Formats: sequence, C-alpha cells, structure tokens
Amino acid sequence: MKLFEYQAKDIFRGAGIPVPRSEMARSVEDTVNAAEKTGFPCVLKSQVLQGGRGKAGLIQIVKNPEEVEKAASNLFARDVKLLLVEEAVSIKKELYLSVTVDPVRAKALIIASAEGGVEIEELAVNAPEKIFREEVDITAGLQSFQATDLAYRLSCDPIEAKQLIGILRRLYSVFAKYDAELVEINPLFITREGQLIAGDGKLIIDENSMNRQEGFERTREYYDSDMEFEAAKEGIPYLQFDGDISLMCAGAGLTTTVYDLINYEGGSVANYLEFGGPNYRKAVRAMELCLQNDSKVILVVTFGTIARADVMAEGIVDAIERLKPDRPIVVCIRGTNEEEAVKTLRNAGLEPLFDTEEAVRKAVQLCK
Amino acid sequence: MKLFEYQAKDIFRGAGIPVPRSEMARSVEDTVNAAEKTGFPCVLKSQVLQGGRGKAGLIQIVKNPEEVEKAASNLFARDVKLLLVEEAVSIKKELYLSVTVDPVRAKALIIASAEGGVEIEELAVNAPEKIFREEVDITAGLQSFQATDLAYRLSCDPIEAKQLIGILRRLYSVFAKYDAELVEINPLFITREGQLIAGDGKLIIDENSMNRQEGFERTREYYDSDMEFEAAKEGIPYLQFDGDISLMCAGAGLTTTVYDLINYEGGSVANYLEFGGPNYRKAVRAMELCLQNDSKVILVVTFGTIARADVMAEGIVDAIERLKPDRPIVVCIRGTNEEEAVKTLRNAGLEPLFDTEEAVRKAVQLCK
Amino acid sequence: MSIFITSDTKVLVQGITGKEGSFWTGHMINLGTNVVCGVTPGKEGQQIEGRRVFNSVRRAVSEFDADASMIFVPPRFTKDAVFEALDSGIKKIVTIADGIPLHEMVQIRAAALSCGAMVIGGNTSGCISPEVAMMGMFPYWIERVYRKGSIGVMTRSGSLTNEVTAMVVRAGFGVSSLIGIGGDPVPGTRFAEMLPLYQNDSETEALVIIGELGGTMEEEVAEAMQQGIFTKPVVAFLGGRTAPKGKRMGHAGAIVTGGKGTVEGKIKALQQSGGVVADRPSKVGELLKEMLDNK
Amino acid sequence: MSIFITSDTKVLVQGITGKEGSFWTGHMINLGTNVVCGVTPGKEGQQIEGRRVFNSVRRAVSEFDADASMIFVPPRFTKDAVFEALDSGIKKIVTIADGIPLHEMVQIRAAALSCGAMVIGGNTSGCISPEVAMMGMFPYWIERVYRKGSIGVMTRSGSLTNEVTAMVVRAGFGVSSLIGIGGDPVPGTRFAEMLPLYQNDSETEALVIIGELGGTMEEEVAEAMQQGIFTKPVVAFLGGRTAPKGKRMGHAGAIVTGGKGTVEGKIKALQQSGGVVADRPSKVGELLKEMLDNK
Repeated sequence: MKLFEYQAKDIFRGAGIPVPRSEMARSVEDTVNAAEKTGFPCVLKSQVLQGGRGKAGLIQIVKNPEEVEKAASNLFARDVKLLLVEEAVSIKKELYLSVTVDPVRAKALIIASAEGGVEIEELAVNAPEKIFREEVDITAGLQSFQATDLAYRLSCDPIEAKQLIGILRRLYSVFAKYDAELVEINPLFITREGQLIAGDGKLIIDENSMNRQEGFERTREYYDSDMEFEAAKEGIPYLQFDGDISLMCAGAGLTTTVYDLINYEGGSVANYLEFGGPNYRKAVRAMELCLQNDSKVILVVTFGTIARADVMAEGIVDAIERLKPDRPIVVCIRGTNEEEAVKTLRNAGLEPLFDTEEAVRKAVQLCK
Repeated sequence: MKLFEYQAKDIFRGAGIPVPRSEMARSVEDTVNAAEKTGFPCVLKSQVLQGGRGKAGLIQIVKNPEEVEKAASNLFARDVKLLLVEEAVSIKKELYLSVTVDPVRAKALIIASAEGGVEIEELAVNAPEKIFREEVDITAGLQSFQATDLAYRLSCDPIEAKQLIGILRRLYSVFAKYDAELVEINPLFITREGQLIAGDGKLIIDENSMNRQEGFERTREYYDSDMEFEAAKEGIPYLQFDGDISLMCAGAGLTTTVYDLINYEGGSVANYLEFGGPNYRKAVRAMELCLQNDSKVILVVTFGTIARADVMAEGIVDAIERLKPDRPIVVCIRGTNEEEAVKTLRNAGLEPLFDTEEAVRKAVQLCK
Repeated sequence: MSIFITSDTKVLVQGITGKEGSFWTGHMINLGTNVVCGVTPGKEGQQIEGRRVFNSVRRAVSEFDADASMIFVPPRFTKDAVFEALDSGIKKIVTIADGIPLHEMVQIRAAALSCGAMVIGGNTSGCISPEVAMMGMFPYWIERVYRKGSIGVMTRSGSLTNEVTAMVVRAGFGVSSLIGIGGDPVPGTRFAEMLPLYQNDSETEALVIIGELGGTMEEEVAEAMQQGIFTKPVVAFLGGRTAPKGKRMGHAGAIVTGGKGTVEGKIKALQQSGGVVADRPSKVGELLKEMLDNK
Repeated sequence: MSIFITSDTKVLVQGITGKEGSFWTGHMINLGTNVVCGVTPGKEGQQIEGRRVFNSVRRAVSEFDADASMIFVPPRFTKDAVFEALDSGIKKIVTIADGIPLHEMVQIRAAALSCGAMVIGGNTSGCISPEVAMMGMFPYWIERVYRKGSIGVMTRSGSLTNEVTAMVVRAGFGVSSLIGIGGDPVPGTRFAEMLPLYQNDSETEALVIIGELGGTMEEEVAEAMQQGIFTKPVVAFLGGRTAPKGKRMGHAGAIVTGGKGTVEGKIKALQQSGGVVADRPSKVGELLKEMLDNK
C-alpha cells in the first residue's frame, strides 16, 4: 500500500525525522488560510500517488496570497483532492536516502547519495559511483557503525553527519516498524542553516503485512477509478482500461498473458480482472464489475488446480442467469474437473473453448 | 540486581504471566487485613532476597485470622520487613522454568522441567534426563516453534501446552526486556482446574545493564547490612564480615586472594572492600567505612596499573591525616609509580611492604 | 532421476491436519511421494492418510529421518515453520503460502542461505516430477499437462504453468521436473539457483522457463548461461510484455520499477546468452522442437 | 614467536582519540606494537601519536590493512565497535571495557564465533608479549612483572596478574605471552580456546593459569588437557578458595551458583588432568621450577 506524502511525513515526524512545518488543505480557501500559517514563500504539494509530480506541475511554489489562490484553483481543478501546504526551506544541498529489500542477498538495503532530488534510477545509470549501498541484516537491524560509516560517506561535516546518523536510524526503524517495501526521502534537504529536513516522503507498506499494520484504511483516494476501488473492496485484482474486452480470468500469470495476447491480436482491453485463487467462487461479482464497463465482449480464461473448473463454470452460468449480460461471453475454462465444466457450460448454451489463443482470437473478432 | 519476589511477580503480571492474587503487608495488622482480602487459606511469603525461604520457615501457610496473626508476628520479629500475602492455589503439579545465559555457547538458555518445586541444581545431578534445555539466539529471540516444542515436551495436554507456550514466550520477553541474568519460575503451578500460574518469581537484572533499566532504586532492603548499603551508594564493592582485619585492597582478583590468604594464616576478615578501578581516589571514604568496623587492623594491598600506586599512597596518607585511625595500618602498595608511593608512605611514617603474603602475615600477627 | 525430490526423498508435511495439508498429502502419496509423517502441534497421535502426526518437527525427525518438508501453514506462520524445519536440519523445503510478509520472507531466505538449505516458494504450487513424486499442489491427473518426459520447467506462475506446459506436451514432449519458485518479490530460491540441478539431471534435455516482468531472475539465468553454468537448450516464455509500466498487474513480484525488470531487457539478456524466447505459449513447444532437432 | 599478537600484527585502535585510547596507544607503540591507525567518528584527519585517525573502520581498513583491533570505547558502545571491526574482516579484537551489558556480550561472542574471530575481553587489561607487542594496558615498565621469558600466562584478573606474574619472575622466569581474558561472566574468548595458541608457541615452555571461582573455564582447560589438546606443564593459581558461597565477591564472573564453579571442583579437575595448583601466589614460581626441572 503506497501512502500519500503527508502520511509518510506524519510517520517520519512521529519517528523523529525532521519534516517542514505544514498544513493540509482541501479547498482554495483552506489553502489560503494554511499558507498564512506556514508563511511565504511556501509550497503547495498535490497529494496524489503518482510519481513525477514536479514535472507534471503538481507542486507549486507560491510567494503571496494571490499566487496561492491562483495555484490552488488550478490544482483543485485538476482532480487533486488534497494539498499539503509546506513552509519553503532554504536549500544548500539535496541528498537521497531510501530503505528497501534486496531479494538476491536477502537483506534490507539502504541506498544513499549525496546527490538527491533526481530519480535515483537515472543516477544509478549515469553516475553509479555516487550511490552508496548498505546491506542490513533484517533480523539484527541496522547497526550504529553502519549508519555512522554511511553518514560520513555522505558528508564530511560532523554536524551534518550526526544528524544523518539519527535520520538513518529512524528511517530504518520506520522501514522495520511499517513492514515497508520502500521508504524514501528524496530529496533530503540540507538547509543553508545546516539543518537536515525531509523534503519529500515515500512509504510503501508490504501488502502481505497489512493485516498487522493498523490505522490504514483504503479509501477511494488510493485508487485511480471508482471501479478499481469497488473491486479492491471485494479483494478482486482489477485494473481499469478503456478498450473492448473485459477480462475475467484466473491466475496472475495467465491473466497477464491473456492481456498480452489481446494486444498482439490487435484487440484492446477494457479491464483486467482476476477471479482465481481465493476469489474463484466470486464469478457473479466479477461479471458485475465487467458489465459496468463499456466493453463489447467478456473473455473468461482459466486453467486452475484448486480453483476448480467445474465450480468456475457453474459460477459463470449462475452469473449469466442472474445478470443477463448484454454482450457475448467467450469461455475457456480448463483444469481440475474440466469435464464437468464443459457439460455445465454446454447445458447453459455456451460453447466452451480449450485453447487460450483461440479464445483470445475469438474475443478480438467479436469486437470488430 | 536481584529483585524481591513481589517485584518479579509484578513484572510477570505486566507481561501477562499469571500470578496468584496477592496483597502486600508491612505489619501484623496489615497482614490480617490483607489475608481477609485474599481469603483463606493463604500464604505469607517473607520478602527477603535469600534463597531457601521455605526451609528457613520464611513462608507460612495460614488458614484463619488467628494463624495469620501468629505467623506474621513471628516473621516480622525475624527482621522481615515485608510480607507478600498470596491466595493459596490448589496444586496438581509443579513445573520449573528459567531463562539464563550460556556463556560457552553464547546463547540465551531456557531450562525447563516437568518436576519443579525443587532446587534445579539437585535435579540436574539426580535426574538430568528430566531437564530440558533450549538454546535461543539472543539476536533473533525465542522462535515460536521452540516454545511449542518445549511446551509439548513438558505436557502432552494441549490445553496446558498452549498456556505453557504463552508463558514461555512472555518469560523470554521479560528476560530480554529486563536484561536478565536469570529469570525463573519455580514452581510453576498447574492447578487442579488446569490453570498454569507462577508460584514463585525470581529476576536478577544484569548489573552492567542497570543504567538502561528504569524504576529500580537500590534501597536499604537490598543489602544485608547498613555498611554494605552505604558502600554501595559510593559504588565501592563491600562485604560485611565479623573478623579482625579490614581489607582495603584494589582489584577484584587481588582482594579475593588477600581474603583467602588471611584465612590461610588463621586470621579473620572484618570487611571485604575494593577501592581500585574507578574508586582509586576514594581512599578517605574507603578508610572511613573500614573504621566503622570493630576491626583491629586495616590491611591495604594494591598492585595497580591505571590505579596508580602514588595516587593511592597519597590517598592513604591523606585518609590517615583526616581520620586519625585508632588502629594500625599495614600497607603494601605497588604498581605504576611505585617509587613515588614508597616515598609518600615513608614520609608519613608508614613502613611500606612489597610482598602481599608478608603483609597478610603482618596484619594477622597484629591482631593477636 | 528427478531433481529436488525423488521417490526416495523422505517428505514430512507441516500442517498435515489442515484442510489443504490433508487433501494434498493424499494426492502426494497417490503420485508416489514418500511422505513419512506429519506435524501439527497438539495433534500428536492422530493419523492422516496413514501417516503419523507429531507435535513438532523435532519429535517427527527423531522417529522419521525426513529429508524434506512440505509446509501447509498459513502465511503468518510460515517463517516459524521454515525455521523449525531448518532447526531440525531439513535442507529441502517447499512452502505454498500466498501472503508471506515481505520482511519475513527476507528472513526465510537469509536463514536458508546461511545453512545451505533450499526453500521453494512461497506463493507457489511447489514442485512435481510426473510419475515420480510431488511436493505441492499440481493437477497431476491432467495428462495433457503433467505427462512425463524430458523437458525441465521452472516457473514463477501457477496458472501460466498449466497453460505453457500443456503446449509443451501438445508438441509431443513431457516434463522431467517442474519447479514453481513462486510469484512473490522475494522467492526463497531463485531461478539461477535451480540451474545446476537441471544441468546435472540426465533426464532433462532442455529447459522451459516461465517468467514474467519484474525483478532480475531471468537476467540471472542469462548470466549463468553465459558463464557456462547451464548449457542445455533454454526456451523462455515471459508474461507481461505489454503490461503498462508502474501498475501492479499480476503477481506482486511482477512490477517494473525504475526501468528494471522489463520484459524487453529479459528477452535481450536471454537471447544474448543463447536462449530463445517464445512470444506466446503455443510457440514454446515449436521452439523446443526446433532447438532439440538442431542439437 | 609470541601468540595472538606479534610485532608484525597491524593494529588499529578504535576510540584512539579518547583519553585512555590516546594514552595507551602511545604506550603500545613505545613497546614496539605496530599500531597502524585509529578510528573515532568525526575525527578523521587528526593524528594521535603520529597515527592517522579515520571516521570508520572501513575507511581505516581501506588504507591500512589492519589485522587486529584494540577497542577503547565505553561499555555501551563496545558491541557496535566489535561488530564494526568484524564487518571489516578483522579477526583479532581486544576490548578492555568494564561494564559491557551481559546480553550484548553474548551477542559479541556469538558474532565472533560465527565468523571465526577471536574477541579478548571485556573487563580485561588485554594481552602483552613482553618486549614484542601489547594490545591493552599493562605496566610493561615494571621489570619485576613483565620480564620476557618462556612462561605463558592466562588470566581472568588484572590485579592478580601483576601479583602472580611477579612471583613467576621472582622465581627466575619470564613471560612469553600473557593474555587476560577478563573477569566478566561471558568473556569473548575462553581459556580453553587460547590453549592451541600456547601449545603451538615454541617460546612457551609452560603455562600459568590465573583463575578464580565461578564458571567452568578452568574445568574446560582440564578437559582440553585430558584430550591432549594441551600437553605443556600447567600451574594454576585460583582465587576465592575461601570465598563465602552465594555472595558476589570479586569479579562478576566469580560467583558460585548451584554448586557449579567451586574452587575445589576446579582444583580437582586440573589435578586429575596433570596440572598442579598453587595455593598461594608465591607457590606458583616454585611449582613451575619443580615441573620444568622434572621434565
């Protein structure tokens, strides 16, 4: 679960990592009031989950109330729901810090650079020598000497280094406490006064650890569309597109492959949807989601083991009876108890296919 | 720092380990009231640090107010300051659990037995097969499977085993949180109703970790004598005996050896006192403590490196001038800057010796 | 000889009394797997499919000297179950759990590495050597997919495995040993670490790799091929070629971040190392034929 | 050849800019120790006794390939300092700190064991090979104690070492290498683990062990002697023979609990293994003479 900047910074503040003074604003009026509190100049930062907010114009520096009003109106008009209004700090230098996981070495990995503010991936390509990596044993945690060594590699100034040591230790403890996939400060400002302060904050919590993390409710704001939000509430993996074919497939790998095959065949996808795994009895709900799209065909492809073919076929037939879909359905249901599935589908007047690529071609043809 | 039973049980209770209902009492009247609250029968447990309280008659089971009054009067008359008045539970079985450190294997060590209530060391000698040991990596902590395996070795009854798993995990967390040298439940009762409950509680906190443990003040009650308490406040290692020679030595090993040598020579020690290490400038305070004893001689033996001989000699001379001791002082001060020390001592009219055994013999002779 | 598991491998089942555990234990035995006993705390004395149940792995191992453990416990207990198996010296572990917390999976892999064990999974169907043995959950009764043969299969995806393997079989081949390393971002064992086993397996003539976008596992395979660690023919199928960047489509491990883990990069790496890449499942069988005919 | 440290051993000093660190660095150099550089975070660029100071062990080791680290940091920072030295591959470490938390000392020893390193201490004066090199704090200028010779000395006590060694010297001997393993309940290295070094040291003809009540270290020495791991003459002096049971007299490690670690038990074990035990310091020299004359 990727958090918004303001949430990451709240957590940073709680952990003792310095962040700029800030206020939240949900309207232009709010924003003007908030800016009065933080003082000028200040920064209006759109609280959206997408990356590259700076380039997209979603972060604006403003110097006076007039500028605030103009910028805020503009941002709220762009479907931004929430602004973080932050004091602007005087910047001497920008660093980069993050903690993530190294799947090969099986360690936590701190990545740091004295040249922050840019995309770390670009820096990794263009100037890899400027990136420092520190592996941390996830059972023992970050050792002081590691933080110390890294801090002095980033800055020779003992006053800065000491602040850095503290921030590294706290950032690592956020990583550990919040079961983070990634926690990142980019940029980490060094102000003209020599203070270190987190300019941005990114925190992605591991999905598999959400049940032991408290206080994170998935509201509509975390999703790009109403449909994705609705599907998520059901626990159904769903992505919204605007093509012709609604996918209703089982298995992450197979669904992704069907997505690819449709593109190869010149078709287009209306929605990605998996109803395999724990959801293989949710055919009705899944079809309901597909039908809310403006798609021309629903394509069902499965090849399940535990997600039994007969159960899924019954689900599809049940869904058709209940929802009376207004568009054709292509079915390719295989796996455990396939023979039963075939009977069920034929009895319901469907023509079961057995080859994924054939099913994809048929769905694409039906859209023409 | 060894805690009293009631403190250990307070900590157990806080950690979720079941302990009997109890009240504290500092007088006979208190005890009677407390017993009314816990109900009868109940147990009066003297809160003293020494082991073997049961055999020493310091634990009394009482069945009615009359017995309470009699037993409490008796205990308070025996220099007991505090009683723990505890409900008596119906006992089906007694187990043993402890967590300590294995210095060879460099692990935490859980020791457990289904035959508790006895001295574990006796059991170790008489029936070693009844003792189970579980090594725990102190960085990773106790793993669930270890607690589970141990619990089912102690009891085949799943209801008991599940309680045991919880108690083991909590006991280990007490060990870790309180930097314990030893944490022990002996006996751990299994009641007739099948409930597990800590019959006793022992917790010794590592002295070197006391500065990061909060809430433990060393009051007079922790010491066997006023003198030991007074010395402890100064950070001076001190033990009270009732012989003739006051030791004022430097270094743990050397002081212990001087103690041995006095015994070999037929002398007796009035007090053990180290003023080496960080205390080597505390000669005046150390001699003051010695002079409070009814000793006949003060014996000073040192052989220091950082605890410089010249500084210690000056300290002794200074102490003599200030305190004007009423008994002879034998000095054997060697080590760094020994030549200076010799001059200082001679100038003050003392006759410095250079051989520990000679000094011991002289001190013993002076007592005759 | 199959790899990882043979018909002699003594398999212990952790979580044997659970619904999944008991169901698949039956199937594993049915296929010929040498399941020796099982573990569920508190259930000692029970029997599942004629196998004795113990309270702990230590107790089980003290009676049956197991070589491998098949773990059927929920994700949040998986780390402890793996640690318990490792503690008893078991070096081959399969864990099917889907949803193991990321940091715990890192600890699982770290522990396995430090004691020279191999943990397969989580989020996998496990491994199967058709007609020989199975640790996991495969519909081995579907002849169209699990026919015995000479093609090794390594996969990150369960559903796609049935799909692709069916194509291998349709082309006239069969499977020697199939290992699903799982779809999580941190699998216990990585593709490249399985290669020496397939290389040394006389029954495996060629290898099919079912990969997908995200991570660097396919690139590591390419590197091993370049270093001569693996020299048999390789045909790969990679899902997610057209997946939108930055969206999490498919497995948790299947996400492209910071330009790393693109399917294009993987294809390039594999091709440069002598592998061929199928653009659709049906091509896998065809390409295998070509490669083996040209050998 | 001396043991543990020779005049070639490249010694790094952690905490070199502190009062103790700088003072004893001067003395170590003065005795001939090859101190190559030092570490104190934030003090890089300074010099102590002509040795360069670095911010971290890694930086120091990148310029001076140290073999050993002498640690002069306060007890609560010792674990981190040891871990830092181990991280840079240093295998010989001496830490003098008195007051290392028990659980951290367990972690220190566990870490050292797992990477095949030797940590001497804490709560020790360190080690010295007279006229050769020193890691620690010994008054090597006192000829009456630190005269060079052929007797190895292992000790749990600093003050007692001066006392006993003076008796060895008075009897006409000198010291080959003296190692103080420290007085804590969990020393980083145990007596028995030092024996192979003394056994292989051609300069050591006999070994004096200065032990005391508590723990099982002397018993472990006896066991090693019985197993033939150590075959040279051994004279032991043990403090605390008459110490009252259950009281903590002397070092933290010197306490008899549960009937274990009594001096009587230690004497018996050592004698049964061919060692002799002096009942007072002055006897140590005499017994050495007897043993070496009878050889």
